[in-house]
Amino acid sequence: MTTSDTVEHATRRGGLAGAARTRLHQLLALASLLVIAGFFSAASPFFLTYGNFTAILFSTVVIGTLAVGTTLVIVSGGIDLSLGTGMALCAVVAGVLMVDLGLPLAVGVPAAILFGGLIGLVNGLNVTLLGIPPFIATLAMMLVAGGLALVLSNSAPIYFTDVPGYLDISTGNLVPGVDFPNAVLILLVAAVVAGLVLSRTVLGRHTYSVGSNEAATALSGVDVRRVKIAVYVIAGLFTGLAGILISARLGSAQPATGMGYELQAIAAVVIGGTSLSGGRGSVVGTLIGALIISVLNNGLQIMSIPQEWQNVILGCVILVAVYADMLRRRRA
Amino acid sequence: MTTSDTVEHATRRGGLAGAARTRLHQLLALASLLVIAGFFSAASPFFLTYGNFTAILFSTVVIGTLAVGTTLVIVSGGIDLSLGTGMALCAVVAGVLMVDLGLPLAVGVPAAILFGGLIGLVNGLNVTLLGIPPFIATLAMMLVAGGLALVLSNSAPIYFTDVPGYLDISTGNLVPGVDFPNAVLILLVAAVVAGLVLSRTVLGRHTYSVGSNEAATALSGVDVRRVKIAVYVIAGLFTGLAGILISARLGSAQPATGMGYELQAIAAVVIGGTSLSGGRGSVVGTLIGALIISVLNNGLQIMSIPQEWQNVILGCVILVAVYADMLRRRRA
Amino acid sequence: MGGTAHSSTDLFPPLLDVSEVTKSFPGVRALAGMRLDLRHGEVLALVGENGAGKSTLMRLLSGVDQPDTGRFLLDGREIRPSGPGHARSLGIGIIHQEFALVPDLTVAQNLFLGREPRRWRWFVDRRALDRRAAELVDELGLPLDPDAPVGALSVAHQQLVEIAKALSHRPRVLIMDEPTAALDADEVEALHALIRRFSGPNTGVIYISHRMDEIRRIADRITVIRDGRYVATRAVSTTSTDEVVSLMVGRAVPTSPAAPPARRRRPGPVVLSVRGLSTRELLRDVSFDLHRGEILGFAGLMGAGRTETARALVGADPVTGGTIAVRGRPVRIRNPAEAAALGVGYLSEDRKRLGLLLDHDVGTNITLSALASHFATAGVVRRRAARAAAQRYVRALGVRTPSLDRPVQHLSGGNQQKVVLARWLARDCDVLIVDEPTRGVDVGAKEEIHQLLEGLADEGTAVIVISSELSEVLRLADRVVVMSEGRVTGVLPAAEASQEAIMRYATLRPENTGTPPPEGPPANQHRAATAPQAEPEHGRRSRP
Amino acid sequence: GPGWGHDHELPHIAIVSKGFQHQFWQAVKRGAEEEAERQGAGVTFMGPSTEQDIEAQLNMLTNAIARQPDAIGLAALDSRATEPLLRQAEEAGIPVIAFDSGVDSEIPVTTVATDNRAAAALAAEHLAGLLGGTGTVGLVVHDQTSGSGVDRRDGFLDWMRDNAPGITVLDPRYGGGDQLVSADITKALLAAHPDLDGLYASNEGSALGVLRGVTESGREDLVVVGFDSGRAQLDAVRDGTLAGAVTQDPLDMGRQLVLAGLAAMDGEELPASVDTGFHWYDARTVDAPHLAGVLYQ
Ligand SMILES: Nc1ncnc2c1ncn2[C@@H]1O[C@H](COP(=O)(O)OP(=O)(O)OP(=O)(O)O)[C@@H](O)[C@H]1O
Ligand SMILES: Nc1ncnc2c1ncn2[C@@H]1O[C@H](COP(=O)(O)OP(=O)(O)OP(=O)(O)O)[C@@H](O)[C@H]1O
Ligand SMILES: [Mg+2]
Ligand SMILES: [Mg+2]
Repeated sequence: MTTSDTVEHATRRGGLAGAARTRLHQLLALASLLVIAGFFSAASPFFLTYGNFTAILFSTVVIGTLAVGTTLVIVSGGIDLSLGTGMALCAVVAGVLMVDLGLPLAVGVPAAILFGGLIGLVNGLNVTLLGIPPFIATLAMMLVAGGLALVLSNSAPIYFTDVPGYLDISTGNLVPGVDFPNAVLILLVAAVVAGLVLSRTVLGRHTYSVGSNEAATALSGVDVRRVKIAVYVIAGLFTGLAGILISARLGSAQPATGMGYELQAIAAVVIGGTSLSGGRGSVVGTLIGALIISVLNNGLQIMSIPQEWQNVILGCVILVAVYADMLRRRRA
Repeated sequence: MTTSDTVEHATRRGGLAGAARTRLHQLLALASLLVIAGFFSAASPFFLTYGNFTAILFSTVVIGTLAVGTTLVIVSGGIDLSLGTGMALCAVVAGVLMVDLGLPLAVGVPAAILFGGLIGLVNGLNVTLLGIPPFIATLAMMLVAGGLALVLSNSAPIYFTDVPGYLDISTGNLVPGVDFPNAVLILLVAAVVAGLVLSRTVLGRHTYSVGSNEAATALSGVDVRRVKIAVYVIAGLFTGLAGILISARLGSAQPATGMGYELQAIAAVVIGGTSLSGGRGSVVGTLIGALIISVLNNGLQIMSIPQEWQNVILGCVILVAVYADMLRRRRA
Repeated sequence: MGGTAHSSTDLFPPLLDVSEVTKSFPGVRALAGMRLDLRHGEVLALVGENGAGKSTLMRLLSGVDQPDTGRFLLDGREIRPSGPGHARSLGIGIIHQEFALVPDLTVAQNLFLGREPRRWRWFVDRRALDRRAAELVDELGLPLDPDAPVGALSVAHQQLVEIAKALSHRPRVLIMDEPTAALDADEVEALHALIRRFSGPNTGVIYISHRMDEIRRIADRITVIRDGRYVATRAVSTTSTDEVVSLMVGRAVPTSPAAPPARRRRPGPVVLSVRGLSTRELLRDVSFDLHRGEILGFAGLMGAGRTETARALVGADPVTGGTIAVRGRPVRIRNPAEAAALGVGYLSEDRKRLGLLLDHDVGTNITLSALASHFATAGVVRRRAARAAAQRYVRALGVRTPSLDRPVQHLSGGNQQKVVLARWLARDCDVLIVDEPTRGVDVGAKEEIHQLLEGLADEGTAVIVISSELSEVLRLADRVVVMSEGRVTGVLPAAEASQEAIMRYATLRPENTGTPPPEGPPANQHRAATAPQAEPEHGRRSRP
Repeated sequence: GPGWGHDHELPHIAIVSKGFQHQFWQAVKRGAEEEAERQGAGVTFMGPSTEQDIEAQLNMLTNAIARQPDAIGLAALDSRATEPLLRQAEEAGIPVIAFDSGVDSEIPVTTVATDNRAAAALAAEHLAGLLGGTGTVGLVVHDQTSGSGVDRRDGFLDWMRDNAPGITVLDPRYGGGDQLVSADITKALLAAHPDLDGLYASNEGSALGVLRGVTESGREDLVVVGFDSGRAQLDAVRDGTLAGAVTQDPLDMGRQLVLAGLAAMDGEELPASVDTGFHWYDARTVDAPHLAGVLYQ
């Protein structure tokens, strides 16, 4: 559309109230998701099976967890590049605590998640106290965390084979016999929590506000610093959780795995309709965004499209999906 | 600093004029660069040698070229994630044209660079006509270009061994005998051009305006769409140039080399003092930012710091460097 | 002066006593020993030229900035507002001159931002929030939908939200920094009614405005500030507008006669003719003609669609119907760039959101529109020429700035307004549409701007003045287009234009009335005849 | 610790590898450091984080030369790209020892390497044997462009094409050596080809990923052969989920590299190439003494 619409949008978009707007937009994203899934179901008999269904959900878990956590950061107008390596570091920390130090599950898991929160805290302080742009602050953290993961693990994976019950965190089934991995349940629960924080709490409200107009929010007497620190800490906690989930699935903490995950997570958030300039977005949208990505990956694999073509198609579909959304959103 | 200072800072910084401010800030970034270089010179006898000096410059060329090109995009408030894989694709295209089709240098090189411009054009149209957020539009392009690079090259490197003079583009020396790689000269020339465009031309001024307040710029009778398309095309042309430079250095077009370069390039831009929210920045700053990164990499390796520690230190130094800048900038 | 004001007050300390306040910004001394005292139950008007330091003082009182020196006494007790929240808890409420609203939040959410009613400590009690927002809006009788996102409201509506926000926590000292700048006559009346209702024996209002008539109506006393210094305090009853103005500017200046006969201008052929312009939202079949060298006023109540008309005209908003002819040639304008290329410029009513490049310097802001057409050869900026021109306009419009290189965000509101105006003067269009051109501009500067617009018209530029200040419209316009609910309900020649006549058309419910054909004798017969030969002569300047 | 600006007295070998994070390279590093310790020499070891970072490797090699070591060990990601730098090293009088994969250049005084293709062929041979020469097999390869990825893929494909007419080979999938990605690819592969009988994974990360995918989709009947060792793969071989794997001998590679380096700086005559070999191991042989030194944890 012409730039004049950019002008116009700033104001017209208002036609709908924030909440309602977001809700609507989720439906639209959902529509894209269903269209894509529908296509694959038609194209391959193997796509629409319960086994593959859980496979897709399972493959969404790690990116999904990271994406949900970072949604708050992005809504507040920030960004977090330290998700990927931060996750690896948390996984390694979990390994050090439970394998090397032999701490019990009940201690090690919370500790590793809290460690993620610590990473987030450092990011938050760098952004607020030192006033370093989020991109740089978290880029630096990305490098530091990646390095520390290697240092703490002597660049070798740490295996959880001897930590009873650890693997079940991801791969076990709550209802024995019913093949539905716990990791998926955990993601859903975590997403619900994040969703409530963002949509129902004062913190969430202020997160939108800061992302939309930081100065005005400050003038209204909101402690913007506190809000920002909080969202980075939350993102950090989710990073920690992701570290637990991935290492529990792989059965080991892989110090070198994680780089690059941050971009996928951010992509999921943006595809889910959260604006990188802040002030708008939702956790549900993010989940849908993450699902769109993994459905595409899975479907293309199943149709055994030559892999070099898969990225090409993935890219085009993302474009189309987002564009379709925008069109419908404008109609709305 | 309380958030009322966010208001404060906005104003403090105002103490200095826009242009003067940027110029000053470049000096500050330069200071960080010198401090770091000074440290390494003291720490290792091998750092401050002509050979190593050119080595550092040489290792800056590719990231530097990408960063300079994308500076305009970022100043205009956009972002370009397709730099890395776009570069790979352009390199492959160069290979296809000159090796497979046997076209002469004089045709192949410009063609490959123009192809980069084409990638940029597509990005620009997606952002303006379709109104897709730059992050997504270029993320999609990143995937598409990466895939196409593999497709066009059958996932195998294309060697330029039989293209006379191609390697000299990067590794040759303009002044025979004097060991100063052409690639560095090319980067400098390209940077000067980009710098002039940004600081002296109408397009450049409008780029700043769009980045600062798009709606206001549009209402002031500036064709914002044109400006945006132009900056993406320019970034694309630099992507093409980078593709030439890297393939001429490696002696081959590596279809898979490029992913990840975009983040480094963006980092260089931001470390150079260009704000990701647009409206402020400079090419000189970007060059310095790129140099800071490669000096760090080089110095740490020369001191043979264990590799897992190198990233940790790199991260911390970036933090400190940027923070120091901000302090000095506030003083100013 | 103020001293006597002090001693003359009763034994009780004043509600608010401000003394010896200084505040400096790099390069500027915004306040130098400023003082004032606000008595219980009074409305104190604070007046001064643009850049005098009014807003700065209020930012100190409301805790946004901290003073370099100075003392605030509330009921004799010293207060040091450390932040906006703190000031609020001390009982100081403020309506900032530049909005402090969050566009992506709804009206209700904005009203209670930072003090949301809570449930279980962490959660927003949305039911309570909605209820209290609704109550507040009703109680104040404001035409606001609590669920509408603020970003979609017109400037005027946003101003109402600010007012509601400030009143909502029952402050003892209510600061209003140019609250009526965006309001039309009725709105101002409504606001004043609110203020009277608000003020009781234990409260006080500091009222900043550049509109003397208003001040005379609402205020009890007037404190004058000049160059950051206290000048004098007068009781409204015992002073005259002329005295106040001369105190403001430091010399005697006769305020201009209400409406000098603009008839002397001899409007030429039709430059712009609009027929049946409609938009999806609001506009229905808007038609009018604009003549060379004419000033066409647009009057109407808030939300009447004047801004929308302008935006649709220059292609900022999509139109759903209608034709536009420039110099007799039918044109399709898809965006403001094309409008500018045709010599049609639009100066937005919302200088902050849709006008200024806040973080850029004065020079850049002034030359933005004309850069390509006037200050560049082969796409390369002629920097000296641009700078010189910018310097010229700064002098011509008397923009108060230490230098061209100062970021506009640090200029006072009025001076910012002059900067955006200068931007279009530099582009010298055939048709210039100015939306609320003197919003937040002091009397002196306002007069300058008025003369400037008249000068433009005399030189042959066709000017459209959208204003919510009837006096302004009456002062400037050769003809007045009155709009109501997105339709043109009347076009009055200056002779017939009066407050009453305009209000009558402005409050007309357009449903039954068709749009009256554009009047103004020269219009119809001239258009066909004169447009052709008029065309080249007008085309000259604006061809890029 | 070792590396923090090493001791300038000792003879110093700068090793530029293809990577440093993977277990394989860590094992090479360990082998080299142990041998250096024994011989009273110093080594520094660095490598790019992925096998695509050819430019990064060139920069590392440049920096290594700048430090004027007594010898350089190089595992070139793209041998032709390194040619100019090798010449620089030669001019500087620094002997270069190629390792892991050959460098087609006359400059390296010797090459300490194993044949990836032959190793992959051995894996194919065993897989074919385990399947009785019939069935459908798939590949999950760690990389589609790097030398090791291509050789380990093509070695497998070529052997199957030439020697196992009864076996259908699906086109390769690429998981970037990332366990998670490889696992999800495997599950998709299994969903699309329920008839699949065997899988081949081209490095440690891929192998572990494949095993994950197989277990998660409950197809323990599948015959999986892997590549490289590492504790997880050894355990998998022991409990039978992994039928077997081909491993190279990175520890020995590191040792030989150092020995060759020391010999080279003393100007000794060296054989054109030193083969560090590769070995097949399965549940039967995994704990056999002759492999004890080969299989790294
Ligand atoms: N944050 C700031 N940084 C630098 N200078 C400032 C800042 N805020 C205000 N100033 C300067 O202080 C002076 C007073 O500004 P202020 O906004 O108080 O004027 P004002 O009386 O409100 O004018 P107006 O009637 O136009 O609003 C002006 O010269 C302005 O440029
Ligand atoms: N800048 C704007 N951008 C988009 N829509 C606007 C803008 N300003 C107003 N609107 C919408 O158009 C409606 C008509 O308001 P508009 O501003 O055009 O009326 P107006 O006659 O100019 O009165 P005022 O300008 O005083 O609000 C407003 O109610 C608002 O919803
Ligand atoms: Mg003011
Ligand atoms: Mg208006």
